[in-house]
Amino acid sequence: MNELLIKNACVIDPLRGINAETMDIAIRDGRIVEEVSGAAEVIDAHGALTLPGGIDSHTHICGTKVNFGRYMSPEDMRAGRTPRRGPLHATSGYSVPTTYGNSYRYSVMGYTTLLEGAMAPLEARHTHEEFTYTPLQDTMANVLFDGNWGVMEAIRDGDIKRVAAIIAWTLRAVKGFGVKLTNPGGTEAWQWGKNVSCIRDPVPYFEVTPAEIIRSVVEANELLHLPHSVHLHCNNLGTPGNYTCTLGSLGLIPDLNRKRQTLYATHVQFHAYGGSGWRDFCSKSEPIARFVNMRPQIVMDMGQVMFGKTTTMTADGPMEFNLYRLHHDKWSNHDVELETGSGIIPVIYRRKNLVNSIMWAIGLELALLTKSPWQCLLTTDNPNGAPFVRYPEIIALLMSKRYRDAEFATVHPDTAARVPLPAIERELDWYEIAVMTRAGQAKALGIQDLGKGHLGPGAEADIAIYPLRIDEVDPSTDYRKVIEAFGRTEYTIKRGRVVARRGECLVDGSNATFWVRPKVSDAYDMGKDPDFIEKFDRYYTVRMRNYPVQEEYLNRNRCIETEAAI
Amino acid sequence: MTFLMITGRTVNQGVTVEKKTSAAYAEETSTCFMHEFDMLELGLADLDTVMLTGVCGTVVMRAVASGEVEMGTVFVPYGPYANHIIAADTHSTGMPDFKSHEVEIEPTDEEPKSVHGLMEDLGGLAYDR
Amino acid sequence: MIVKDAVCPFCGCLCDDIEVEVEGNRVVAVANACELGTTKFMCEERLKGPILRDGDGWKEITYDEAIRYAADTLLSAERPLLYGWSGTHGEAQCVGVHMAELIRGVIDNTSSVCHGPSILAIQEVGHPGCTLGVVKNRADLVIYWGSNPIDAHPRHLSRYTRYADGFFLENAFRDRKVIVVDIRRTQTANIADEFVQIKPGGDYAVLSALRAIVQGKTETIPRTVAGVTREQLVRVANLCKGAKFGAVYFGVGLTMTRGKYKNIRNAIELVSELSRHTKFTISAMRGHYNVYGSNEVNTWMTGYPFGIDFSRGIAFYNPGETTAVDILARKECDAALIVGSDPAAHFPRRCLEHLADIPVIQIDPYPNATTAFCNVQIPVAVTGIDAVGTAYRMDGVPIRTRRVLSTDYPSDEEVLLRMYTLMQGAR
Amino acid sequence: MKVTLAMKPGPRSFIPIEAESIVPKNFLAGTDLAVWRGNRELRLDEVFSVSVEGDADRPEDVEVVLSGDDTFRLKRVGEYMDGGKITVLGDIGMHCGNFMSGGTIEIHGNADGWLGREMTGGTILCRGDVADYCASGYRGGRKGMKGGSVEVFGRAGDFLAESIAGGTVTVHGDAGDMAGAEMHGGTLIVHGDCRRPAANMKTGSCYVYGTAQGMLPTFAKNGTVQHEGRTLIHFTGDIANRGKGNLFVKGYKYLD
Repeated sequence: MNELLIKNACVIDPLRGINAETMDIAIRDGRIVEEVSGAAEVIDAHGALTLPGGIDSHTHICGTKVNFGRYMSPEDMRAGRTPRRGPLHATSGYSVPTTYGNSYRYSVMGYTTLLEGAMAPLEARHTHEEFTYTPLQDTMANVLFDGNWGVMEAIRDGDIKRVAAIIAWTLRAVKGFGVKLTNPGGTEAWQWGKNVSCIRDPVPYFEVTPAEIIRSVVEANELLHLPHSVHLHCNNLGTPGNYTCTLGSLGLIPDLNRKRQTLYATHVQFHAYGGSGWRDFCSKSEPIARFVNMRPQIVMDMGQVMFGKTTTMTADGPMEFNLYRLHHDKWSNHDVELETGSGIIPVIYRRKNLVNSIMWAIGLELALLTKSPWQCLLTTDNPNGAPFVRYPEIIALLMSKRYRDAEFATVHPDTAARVPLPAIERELDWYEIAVMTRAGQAKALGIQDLGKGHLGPGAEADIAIYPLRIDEVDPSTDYRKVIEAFGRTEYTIKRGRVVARRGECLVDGSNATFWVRPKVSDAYDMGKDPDFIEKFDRYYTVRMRNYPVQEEYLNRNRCIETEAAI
Repeated sequence: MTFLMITGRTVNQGVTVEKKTSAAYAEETSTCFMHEFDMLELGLADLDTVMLTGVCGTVVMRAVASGEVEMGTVFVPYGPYANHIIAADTHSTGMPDFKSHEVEIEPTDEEPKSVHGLMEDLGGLAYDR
Repeated sequence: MIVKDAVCPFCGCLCDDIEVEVEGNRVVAVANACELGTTKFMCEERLKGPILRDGDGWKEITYDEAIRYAADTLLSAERPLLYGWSGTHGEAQCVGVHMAELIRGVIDNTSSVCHGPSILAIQEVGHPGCTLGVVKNRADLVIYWGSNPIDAHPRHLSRYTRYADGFFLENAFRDRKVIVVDIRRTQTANIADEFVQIKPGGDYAVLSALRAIVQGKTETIPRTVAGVTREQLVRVANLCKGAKFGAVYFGVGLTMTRGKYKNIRNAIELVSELSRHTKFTISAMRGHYNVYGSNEVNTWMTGYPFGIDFSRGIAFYNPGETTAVDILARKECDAALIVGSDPAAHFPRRCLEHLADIPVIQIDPYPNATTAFCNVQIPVAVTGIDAVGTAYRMDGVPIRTRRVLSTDYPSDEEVLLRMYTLMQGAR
Repeated sequence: MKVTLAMKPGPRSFIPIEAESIVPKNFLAGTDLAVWRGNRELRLDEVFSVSVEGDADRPEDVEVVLSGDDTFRLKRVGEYMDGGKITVLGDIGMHCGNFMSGGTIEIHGNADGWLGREMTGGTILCRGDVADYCASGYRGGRKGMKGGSVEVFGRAGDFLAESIAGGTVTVHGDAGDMAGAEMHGGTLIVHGDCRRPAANMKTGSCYVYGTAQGMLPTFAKNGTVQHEGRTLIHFTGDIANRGKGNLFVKGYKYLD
């Protein structure tokens, strides 16, 4: 029996409505309990800010595309190199660090759970292998269905239950967690070198539109009673004027679920652009935020851009090609048969660049203009907008108008005419930050009942204690202290064990992988469906029996079973 | 005569590659495929032995006519024979010039060595001779 | 007993539709595999147990002794080289990386002498590629450049290209054009619709010329480029631009000739140029069944795909300096661990001369050329035959191999883990 | 101040010694420095006989003299050097003058690969030959040398001045294959012959006073120019890369 008692913690625990109460937290065998014995090890938090472990609900850290980002970027690897030390392995890389680099750096920032935003089913085994080497966080992966032939054919046939059945079979086979649509339809069109222009533009050959894909998959997702909603990367990422497409996509979504949103729209910053081209490019954060404020069924994440070098990587192959044509730097693309694709290019976001400056502003605006922090979560779409190590700066920007103004003074001078940011006075408080970095994520992912994102009895003892007293620090003025504190916990506790202390990781942990197995009736078991099997064997280059990810690949296996309505 | 030596995979090299000490592997990887005109010029018939001399040594192989190689080039399946005369310079890329090596070829009375023999020439000790 | 959907541990095609018939724990028949794969499944000439070089002879030793010897030798080295890895599964490769980190050695895999230059090129310009099934289902034009699949990847043509019908190609043989570019008229050239024969060393110039022609700058190009007429270059460029989906597969014919990675870079830049006109992809014909896996594992664990030097604790990468051939030829290592490859058969002689001078430990199921340079060889189970693990196909698709025979041999992973545990105890 | 580092004769070994600590400014604080032989850390005086004459307050006043038979094993000497002088009385190992921004390195013998990699300023003189990748960039990087000058009195290996973006590289002898590949700025001058110069160049100037072997077909000929008393043929390219660089050669030979 392992017991730990954290005393004098200043707790913000939004899922339980606790806002800055000083209390003790008792932990036994990795879970939070009402009380522990006198033999428990004691940590005195001395009133420091104590939050549930951070959760990143959209990041790219493991899998084929991420690894290709590393593979093609030895120059990136020259930054961030650390040697092996004690139980810790060597790390390399800045924007696309090694798995250990990701894990240690997230841990030092108090993050204990990560969702890989895009996993191609055919290559899922790779993602799971990398999860094993991401030792200090629990992990889960969204599975890409944007160009799935079976799904598109079922949609064309108007058979939503079959859509659900294919999703169910695939999630189970690849040990996936949620349903991801990246540029729905566009990734299939890209396998012909084409794209779809917006949600009404049909996919070549399959003759379904992105709108139909989004609507059908959302319905199927709810038929399967998945913990998470559909996770959507809208069409037309990164193009001027794309906000109308984004609004159109969000407008497709009914409110179908009482416990959580019906749609998670990711990295919306990249989808909130006005203008007819780069010359009149401008922010459209206001209409987007206004729209989301009226629709509880939508949750989004920021996709904040921060200035500096990074590597962009997404399943959105055509978008990356367009970026390549703008930047003329190196470009990788990887189409995956019958399923999806991906692209990668390195970028540098520059303050002196007007477009980049506007992008930087839009992410912040979305967070500040969205009334409920539960509806706009903090991300950079790591590493697309910036590497996640920039999160503390983003927190500080959201909490301090003064900091924003200071930064704004350094960006391209024409930015002010294109964005509403300078006029926004709002400063987020500690509670709202706690929502945007853990509680909101847990709720949006539907994992709060699994003990994630809160500190109530029964919860997993994933805890971040930051070296900061909120009664002593005014984030509006002391934003440097905020950055420092969120960059380096006093303690990061993972499943009841101290894994990081003052910037140093201490152990080589052992994580868990969450995945979902929807239980469907025999009639909807695609493993027994002759048509599905026949097409699989004809068009895939991997045998159907060799496709599913074996349980050997799941380190600590947390299967979530759902009762599907099919 | 001077030739450009190219090395590469062949089915037979692949089939015998896990049996490096077999006669079949030695036979395949000590074959020097040449254009028939070049062989005529050197007075060679199929399976005659030839001495190949590169910048860092010599090795004996058997010449075999092939329609796949151009005059002035020879093709040798990957293996210890070709490597016996290939220089280790990689031009700082990690990769030696496996496909562009100048060699002198002349007829010889010597027989090709065994793989074991080649390894022992370089300081090794054959295990299952 | 017939094991279905077995995974062939020979080449980078990693065919996973093999049927292996087993009787009395021996493979008696193999269906669906090519000659290379069949022979591998049927191969029975294994080393019986660990052996130790003892002066001018060999003696049999126990696994415990061999593993202890290996751990001690590598721990005392100032710059141990850990080389090979492509012939084993990912789980073992992971232990290898941890070991290199711990003992501060250099870890390199066989890609340094196959597609290492391709990786260097990708690191300069990226890589527009795709999985093999995308080509099978869509490509109406396939170009083999400096690769000879009939000899090296026999089923590539039947599973993915020349003879492989796909979703959008009901009759691939009729509807898909194949161009072969090579310096010699290989067997693959004989089944091509168009054969482009280049003078040795001329690939780079031909690729540059094609890039210019695709941009419409034909007038600058001389009448012949490396033995290829301008007319043929224009015809090839037009075939490419006119294709709905083109796929280039290149082999070591490009990576091993002068210029090395610059050839690949130029080929990738040609494909990027063509991508402005139509859909085009390019991919390497990877050799060993899991050489790509060794790149993947090394990359997620160290940040670099091959040639990683941990001498200073942090990972340093510089092919040409930190790659096996260079290190051996320059005598820059003082011990070597060889796993899942046979450098004595595939490295230039100068490298072997250094192997003869330093302690060498080899983990390999078979007696091979490198055995002659070993101080200790430890036999192991064969991944894909009697050991199970992860391998990455040439296009990055990971597949778990199947076990077809039972065995008493330990796997590479087990042997390496035992060595690693001893090393951890000592450090 | 003059620091003399005479390499001690040791057991015959070729394990490289990484000596990035050998930079003039480091000696302002004494000679208590470390170098690495493989994975072993050694004190400077375990490898060298160290002697110091005079003193100095700034790097510019420090000269480091390296001698001994094994100096070819020393890597990374002069890395990040920003002033002062390093004189190598024999050969020097790889990566000498990496990231150098100022000062002078003079090598009396030959230099191994990556001499002056990614340098931004200062001067390197090599009296002997240089191996591959002289004045180049790093793997995957976009820029090689950005400033300063490298002068080689002997020959140069392959990939000379790869990705050069600024500064001047002069080679008095022949250069190898792919000289000035990916050039996008700066000046490369080869007094002898070389192979496939300026492949894929974007901008910059490359002069070959001898013959360009294997001349690439994607350079457009613009007639002749007079340059320092020589008549050179002027090409523009590399058009395969939409380049607008200048390549001047005395003679050229296509691989046709």
